[in-house]
Amino acid sequence: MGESLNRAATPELLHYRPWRGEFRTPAASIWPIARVALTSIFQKWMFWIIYILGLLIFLLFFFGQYLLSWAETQAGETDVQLGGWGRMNPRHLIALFRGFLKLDGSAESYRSFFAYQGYIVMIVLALAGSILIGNDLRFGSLPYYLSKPLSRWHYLLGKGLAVAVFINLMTTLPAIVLFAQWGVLESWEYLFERFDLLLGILGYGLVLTVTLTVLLLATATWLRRTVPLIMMWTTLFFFCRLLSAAMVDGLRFSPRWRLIDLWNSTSLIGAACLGLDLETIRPGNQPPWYEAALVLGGVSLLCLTYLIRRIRGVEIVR
Amino acid sequence: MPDLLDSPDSGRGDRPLTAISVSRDPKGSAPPALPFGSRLTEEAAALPLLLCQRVSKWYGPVIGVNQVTLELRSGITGLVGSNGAGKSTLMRLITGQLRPDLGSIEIRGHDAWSTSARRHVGYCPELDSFYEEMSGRQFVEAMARLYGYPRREALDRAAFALERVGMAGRAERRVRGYSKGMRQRIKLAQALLHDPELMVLDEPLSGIDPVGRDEFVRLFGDLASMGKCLLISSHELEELEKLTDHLAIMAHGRIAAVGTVAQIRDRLDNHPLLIRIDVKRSSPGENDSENDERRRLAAGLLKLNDVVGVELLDARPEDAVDPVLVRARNPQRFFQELTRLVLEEWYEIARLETLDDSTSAVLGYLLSGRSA
Amino acid sequence: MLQWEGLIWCAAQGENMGQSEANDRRTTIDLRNLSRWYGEFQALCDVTFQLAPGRVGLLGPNGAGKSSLLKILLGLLSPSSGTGHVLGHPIGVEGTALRRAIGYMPEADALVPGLRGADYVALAGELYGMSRREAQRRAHEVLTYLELEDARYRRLEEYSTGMKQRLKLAQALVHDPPLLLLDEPTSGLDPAGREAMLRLLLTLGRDHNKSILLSTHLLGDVERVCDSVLILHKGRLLLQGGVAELCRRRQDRYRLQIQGDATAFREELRLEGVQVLHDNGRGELRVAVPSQWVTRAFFTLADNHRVLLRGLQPDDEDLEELFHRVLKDQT
Amino acid sequence: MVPDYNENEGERETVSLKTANRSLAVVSPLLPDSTSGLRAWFYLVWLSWRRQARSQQMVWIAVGLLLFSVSLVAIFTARGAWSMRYWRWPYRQGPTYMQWADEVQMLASLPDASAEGQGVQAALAASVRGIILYSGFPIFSHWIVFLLFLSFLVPLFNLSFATEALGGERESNSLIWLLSRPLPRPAIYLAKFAALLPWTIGLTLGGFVLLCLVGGQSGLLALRLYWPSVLAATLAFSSLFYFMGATFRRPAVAAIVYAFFLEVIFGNMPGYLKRISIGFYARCMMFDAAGDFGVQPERPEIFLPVDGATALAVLLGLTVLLLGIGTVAFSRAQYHEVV
Repeated sequence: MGESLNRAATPELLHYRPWRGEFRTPAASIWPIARVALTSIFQKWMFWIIYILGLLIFLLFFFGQYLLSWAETQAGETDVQLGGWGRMNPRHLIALFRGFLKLDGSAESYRSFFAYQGYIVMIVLALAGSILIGNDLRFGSLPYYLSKPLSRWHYLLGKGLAVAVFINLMTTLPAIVLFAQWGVLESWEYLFERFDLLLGILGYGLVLTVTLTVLLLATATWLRRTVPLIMMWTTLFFFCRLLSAAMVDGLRFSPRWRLIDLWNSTSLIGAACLGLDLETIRPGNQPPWYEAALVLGGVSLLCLTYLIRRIRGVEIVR
Repeated sequence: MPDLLDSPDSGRGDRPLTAISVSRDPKGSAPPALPFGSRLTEEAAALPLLLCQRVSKWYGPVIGVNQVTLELRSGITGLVGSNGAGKSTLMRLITGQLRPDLGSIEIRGHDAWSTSARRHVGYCPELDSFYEEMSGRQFVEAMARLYGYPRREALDRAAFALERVGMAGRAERRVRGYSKGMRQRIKLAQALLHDPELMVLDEPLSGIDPVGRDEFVRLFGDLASMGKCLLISSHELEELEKLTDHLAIMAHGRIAAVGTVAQIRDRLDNHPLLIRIDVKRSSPGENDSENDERRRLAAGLLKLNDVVGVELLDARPEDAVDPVLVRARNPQRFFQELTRLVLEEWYEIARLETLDDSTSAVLGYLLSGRSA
Repeated sequence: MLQWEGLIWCAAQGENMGQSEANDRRTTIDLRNLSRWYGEFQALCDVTFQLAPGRVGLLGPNGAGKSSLLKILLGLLSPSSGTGHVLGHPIGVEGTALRRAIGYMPEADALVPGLRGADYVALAGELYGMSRREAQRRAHEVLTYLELEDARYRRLEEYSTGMKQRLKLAQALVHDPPLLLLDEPTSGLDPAGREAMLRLLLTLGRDHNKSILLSTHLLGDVERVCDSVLILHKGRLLLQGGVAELCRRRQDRYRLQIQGDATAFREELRLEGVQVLHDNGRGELRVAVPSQWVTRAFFTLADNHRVLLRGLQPDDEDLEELFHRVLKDQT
Repeated sequence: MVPDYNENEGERETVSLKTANRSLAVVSPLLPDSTSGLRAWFYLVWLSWRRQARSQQMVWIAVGLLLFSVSLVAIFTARGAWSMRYWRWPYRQGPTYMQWADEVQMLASLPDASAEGQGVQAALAASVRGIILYSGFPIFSHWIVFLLFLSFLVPLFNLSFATEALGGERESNSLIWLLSRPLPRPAIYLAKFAALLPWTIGLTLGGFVLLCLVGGQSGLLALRLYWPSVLAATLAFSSLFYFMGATFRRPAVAAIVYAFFLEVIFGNMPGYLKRISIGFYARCMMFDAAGDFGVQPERPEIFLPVDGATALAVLLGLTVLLLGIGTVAFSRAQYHEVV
């Protein structure tokens, strides 16, 4: 009887409609997961502050290249006064700047850009890791994802794709912009003659993407909480860097110790991709690139093994 | 006649349902029992336990609580209302977790935000997180010691509180592995520790199985009979009805009505009471006499002063009863006259049921009437 | 056995839907000797049952194994022993096809922070394997149906509890599954919201032929929506059957609502041979009457003792009493 | 045994109270005499301290890092790596510096040199030898204390424990249990800080002691000279990151941006901009303490150090200031997401 009263109240104009259609393969859900992960990070103001800090380095290179090539066309032959230090030919001065920042469109320029981005990429990834995996645990999104017809691999691949996008957004993409800028500023031939550089940039980006993504996913699934993740991540990228500097530069140990600095190792492989000679890399005394590749490969493999065991063995769902 | 309903307010339905405060004492004139180990000065006892005066609270541009006035002295009060009506915000304000933007909240004369007010209040929050690595007992003991009791006394109080909520045997397991019901019990135990006069319980019944709910309802009744004042928010109106009929109804951040369900219902004069009466067929199978019986009843009912309308409902032929639906004002007089009618006219009534005087029906009328 | 193998094969091939649907009509869920251990703790113990399509309530005290059962049906947990099929898909083997046939509404919030309502449901559609555009279109359709029309473009953080629950139902419905697994769909809902949710579930089940497995603590939900019930206790299946058949009919019991001082009235009832079983102290009495009792006697007594009889209902056993009775038999 | 109020018992109590010369009206309303705010506060300190230990991953990573650094330093010490004695020139291939010094002396002792020349040569060789032998302390200072310890371990330990103290409670929604007790909010803030200090000071100062003890002679000297600056820096970092925990929604990320980005950038900027970094003052204190032992900024005219007393005053003042601001902010904060 109560039911009849309720019924009278709301005439149902819009009926439920069934749906019939083709389902796609579960692999198609990787991109939606990544897309959502990306949007959730793009909504954080903290991310944008860090990203802008990272962009500063890019802008330094970008406008540095531009200003120097502009200055070259403007510079006369007369010497200019430099504070109280003496006089100097502006062309020498420009050459000095170019030498210092390597703003000369050479392979060295891109390698140093990648290397300078290290800190900021590291911080962004610590943030991303704690949001991508940590948030799902904190807000209980995991049952939502895993009750859908996709395996845990698809879930992790989706998250990994998002991480990869961040890494490339901060490294490869600006490097390509710098490459194009140099072509526009100097000569169009540069773009074709030094096509190998573009391939090198892409290779460098690929190395970074693969190793860092796997590493981040493994550490984030292992540690889950923000603070331990940040501790581990800073240890990997600051402590190891300081340690390797102390060992090799300070205490004159074997240059092989530099291999524990993962960012430096990616830099070595990147240099090899760009076709650079080891001698040009600062700080000096670097181990050969294939040793770095071996270390990074080993680390990635270790992380992958951990991920596989983790996914097979333990229930993620509480 | 019971004087509960003969309050001067009843019957005047055009009066707007503003926030009126009704304090209620289940034991009439008996003085409220005092908590263990505490003595009230005369003045303090005269102050209302909880006094909210024109309290408003915003979250940014969103208003959470809008000029709420509420006074509580003892007994159980149910705080009901739809999701987002501001119940939790009001409870957070009372327990000093939030500060009102306008108005004042006093607990025995202390500002609710102050430390001294919190000694009088036990709070069972809605959220569901603890120090998960502790066992239930460790958690409650830690909470007891944070009140500043000596170690020995804190342990005793924790043990007692756990006993009260029926967790004494299960308190050694880690909170991490507790079910929702056990978590609710632990939450309640920590609110009992310092034997507060006022207990503010936010959704204490949600997620508990029927067996546990019965235990809780009994426990709340015991607490109230010990002289505690309980403010309980719940969506489970059936359970709340078992516990109390004194309600504060919130809607859109405001208190729409305070009082017993019957008081509130009687003031809803624009919604006549809907009553279902099943009358037994005098001799089953004979169509004429069957119609005769309920038509006779309907005609008799229509003659009553308070009846607004009568509706004959169709019954299934296999049932031996015919339902009649009556709408009537002034329930008091209507039921008196119905009794007289039944006795005089010799009806055999199989069922007499008021369909819309339950808490949920009252709530539905009140809230839908407001928003329309 | 041969028949099951054939079914598995059909599901794997993703064709010949006619046959599998024909089978669906007979059983939605078929579990045999299912057990699940968490270390030493046994969450499910030798559970065996078959369910025909329909609306089924899953009842049990806290920790009875309801959530574990739902997760096993969904393929999120694997059973420690035993076998089972859901809509012809074996559990624990074929996750993808199984989960496509199920809409799951988890108990916890399970939100993705930062999304808008429509995006959230569309994402669920995409994850189920719908194309992006189709998922978006369907998301709007489902949200409209669930009366979340106005809230579609709000962020999930701003949703109230009632809206969150309906949103969770929306994401379970987006791909139009034949089976819905609902874990506490009305918890935290206000009465109006709960009524609306139950009405939706009833309509979905009755008019749109969705099979529903509804796990809840609120027995009223089951009474309102379901036509049969499963009661679990400590991992064991205690009772399975239709709600109407299980509840006892009692001709001799009445529930009375009295207004006024009932002491004398009760006394008189006792003298007349009526047994007062329960008095809640606020005027509600449950009584057992002797045979040949006429209800008019209640009115007479009430009139004599100047109390008002406001309610009189036959007191058949309801689900709550059934539940308590079954649990009591167990212990 | 607790709440059941008994009329007679209450009367007996009042009687006994009256004999104790306290009238009924004086007894504080409703407050059982057995509670004590101070006791509650100390228990809160103890509870918070214990709860920090419960976040095990964090503690293990911190201890692991410390032990790793200590064992590395121990290995270096065992190999005598602190002095330049075993350094080779040309890099890693030629003879060691000591061999060079011996070489020089051998050259000097050639018979055809004059006696004066021989004397000068001998003195020169001895002083070179001395410099080489005692180069341990500056090397230890620069690489271990400044680089590894002050710019990594100290910020990291403080960051993780201090942001977790309040931020962790906020993240896990358990702050409500403290806020609903009858404890004044400033007391809660200070208690959690007091509970935090044993962890951060223990890890930084204790870690420093360990590092120095295994660092041999140079380490002992470093310990004697540097411990006040390590302590002061710890206090300042702790109070800063703790304050971040009370205000930011993601304090750990904000703190890492500060500690490993802003500190690095500002700390190495020329001019006065670096004076807003905590690490700068800690280094100034160290330079001031160890100036006599040859440890100084590489380019004082760019580094522009302040003297040790000022640096100490700044660090302590900062600690007190941040604590004060934090206490006020926490007392007024209404944690919507928590309650």
